Amino acid sequence: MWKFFHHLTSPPHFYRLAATIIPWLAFPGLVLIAYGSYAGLFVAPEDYQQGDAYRIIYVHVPAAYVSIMAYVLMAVGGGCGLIWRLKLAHAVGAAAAPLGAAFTFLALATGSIWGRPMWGTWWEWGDPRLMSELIMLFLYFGYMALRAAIDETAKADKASAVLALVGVVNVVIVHYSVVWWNSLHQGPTLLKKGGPGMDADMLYPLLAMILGFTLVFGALLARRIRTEVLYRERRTRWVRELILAPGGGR
Amino acid sequence: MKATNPKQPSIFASLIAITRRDLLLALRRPGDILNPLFFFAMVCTLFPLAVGPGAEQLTLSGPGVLWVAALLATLLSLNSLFMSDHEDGSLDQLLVSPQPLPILALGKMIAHWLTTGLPLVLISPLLAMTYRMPVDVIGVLMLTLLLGTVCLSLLGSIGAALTVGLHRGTALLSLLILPLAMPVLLLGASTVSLAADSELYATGIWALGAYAVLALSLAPYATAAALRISNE
Amino acid sequence: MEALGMGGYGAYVWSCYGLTLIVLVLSNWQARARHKRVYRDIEVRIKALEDRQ
Amino acid sequence: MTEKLSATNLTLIRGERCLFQELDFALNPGELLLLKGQNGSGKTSLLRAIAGMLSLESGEIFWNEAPVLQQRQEFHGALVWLAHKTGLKGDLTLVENLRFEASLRPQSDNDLAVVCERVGISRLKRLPLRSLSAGQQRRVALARLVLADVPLWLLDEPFTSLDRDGRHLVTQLVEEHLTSGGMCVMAAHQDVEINATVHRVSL
Repeated sequence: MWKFFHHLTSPPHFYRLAATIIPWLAFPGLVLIAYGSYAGLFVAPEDYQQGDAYRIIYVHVPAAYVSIMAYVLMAVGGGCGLIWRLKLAHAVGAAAAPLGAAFTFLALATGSIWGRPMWGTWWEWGDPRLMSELIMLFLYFGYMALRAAIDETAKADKASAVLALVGVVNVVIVHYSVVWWNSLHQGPTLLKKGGPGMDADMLYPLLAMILGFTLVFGALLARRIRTEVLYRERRTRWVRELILAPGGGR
Repeated sequence: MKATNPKQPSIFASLIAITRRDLLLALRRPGDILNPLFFFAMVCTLFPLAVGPGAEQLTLSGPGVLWVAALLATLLSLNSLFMSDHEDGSLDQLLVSPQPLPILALGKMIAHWLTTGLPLVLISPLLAMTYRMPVDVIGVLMLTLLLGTVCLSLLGSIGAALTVGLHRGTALLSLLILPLAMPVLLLGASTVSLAADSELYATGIWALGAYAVLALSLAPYATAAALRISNE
Repeated sequence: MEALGMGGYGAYVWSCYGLTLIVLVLSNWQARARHKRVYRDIEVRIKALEDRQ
Repeated sequence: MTEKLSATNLTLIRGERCLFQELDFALNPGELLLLKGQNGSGKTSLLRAIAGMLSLESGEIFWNEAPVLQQRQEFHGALVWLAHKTGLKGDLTLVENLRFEASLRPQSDNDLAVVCERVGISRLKRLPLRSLSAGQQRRVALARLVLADVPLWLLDEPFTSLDRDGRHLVTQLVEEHLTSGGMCVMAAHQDVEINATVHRVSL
């Protein structure tokens, strides 16, 4: 078992393996998103309170979910990299940050667009979820800026891993402190997330979208990790052989 | 034959030693203590100029303005926390000292708080009075600032340790620290606002206290790790 | 056609889905572009080393 | 147990450059390891790596047969490092600087006044370090070496900014340290004449 894991995390092996699994993640993911979008937009019944505007949650919730997952992945990758000195783990963090930032931006933008008809404003400071997402976006920016500021990859890896770990504690604190803050101000009713109380016709497209987003995120992540691995291993023999091989290893 | 003496000075003694050294250094350069204080006072002065001197407006915005000013003043001072030690090589000496690095980092944080956070807390009543804050609310303000500046010194030292020695360190430090400092600001400022509206504010104080305890137990380790990493 | 109007919320709903599409496409494009650039840089370096030997 | 510093298979890459590769050495009490090389050849990096401040591409450094990184505090308790920058605070006086250094270490048998006399800085005790010349500041750093009373000295270009007397003093101090059973790793750009067993590494 341990040996298998070790084999899996060896860079050349991962590089090849990732190339094969990317389509297996991307295509089911895209199919699920296509189904979820169609069902969410046209099949699911109208919400009795929010009308058709609630259909935005079919992209907002999955985007928010993926943005959090990316952050946790970044922190876990950083932690594994610091503790076990796994180079691949640091590569995961480096690859997840820009993707996470993109999905955070998407969650923020869709949340804000949803808020316009619902709250009558583009931005509601009292909403804990929007605030947590915003701060997470800043944390992503900080993470990427720190990486960019340090020239040496090994050093940048470790420094940004510390930052990601500190940040993950912070995101939780931010969320609860805004919840507390919001309870003081009697803020607007929050965007309801899917739960057992939801109608099946509404719930299944949402689940399909969440799964689809996760798979597509996985594919994009695997793609970026490949790039990171290639860059980090640029001086090794296997990369040399890969590049000199006829046909190359794109 | 030279043998290593196994009897090291106690952890507490080395904590005192480094705090004492940093306090002594701060005393030799009083400007480093005064600059953040002037900055704090200045930001508090700018605000009424910008939004108008109406009494109602001042009472309403007072807690927020004082807290944001304190946050920015602390941020301003954080840049130099490890900078001079890095420049003259004494940071390297601390890294190879036989004492645990988290303890040394904690000592530096304590000194930083004593020279930045505590003076801010002490002059805050003066500025709060100009914002027409009642006396009992000023007490709450001082208490929240007391706990809040501890949190900020602790959190900030992580960022300062991560950016020490980088060319664009100053701007980067703010980018790293401000999102981390947001819960502190939010808890602190709204607790004071609650007190000003004569509502129950104890939750905020407890939350800030809990935050300070959490930061106190984690920040020294994170700072030590960050210092080792950025001095490679 | 009425279904596309989304009961008056059409502009909000469709802009969200459009934005999602743009973000997904851009992420993919950026990942691909970066991989190509890194690959080409390494290729140039290694080929240059080969030629020197 | 006798003290011993050894290293196997050290490789360090900084940026695109390989500073040293598969380097081995072993150092016993009374011996000097001389790292020779031009500026920028990796002497300082190797010293930093020995002090446990750099992570190496490969290889491991051992103190008393155990990896340094697993016993960092014990190892740091056994070494003192004279770096390119003295690591002394310009705003503190000489005595305050040395007292602070001493307070982080176990009580030493060496008396501060005696050591200051020895390295020729006793007149300057009450002055802030900022007002001292570069050579005088190096002497203060030397006083720290002697005060620490530890088996391993790491010296990075110990002769810089010192006059003839100062350079002689360094040689003398190192020789005394080695004869009393200490060890020394020295980085220098020229050869040094020291009356002891010297291992040389060219970088």
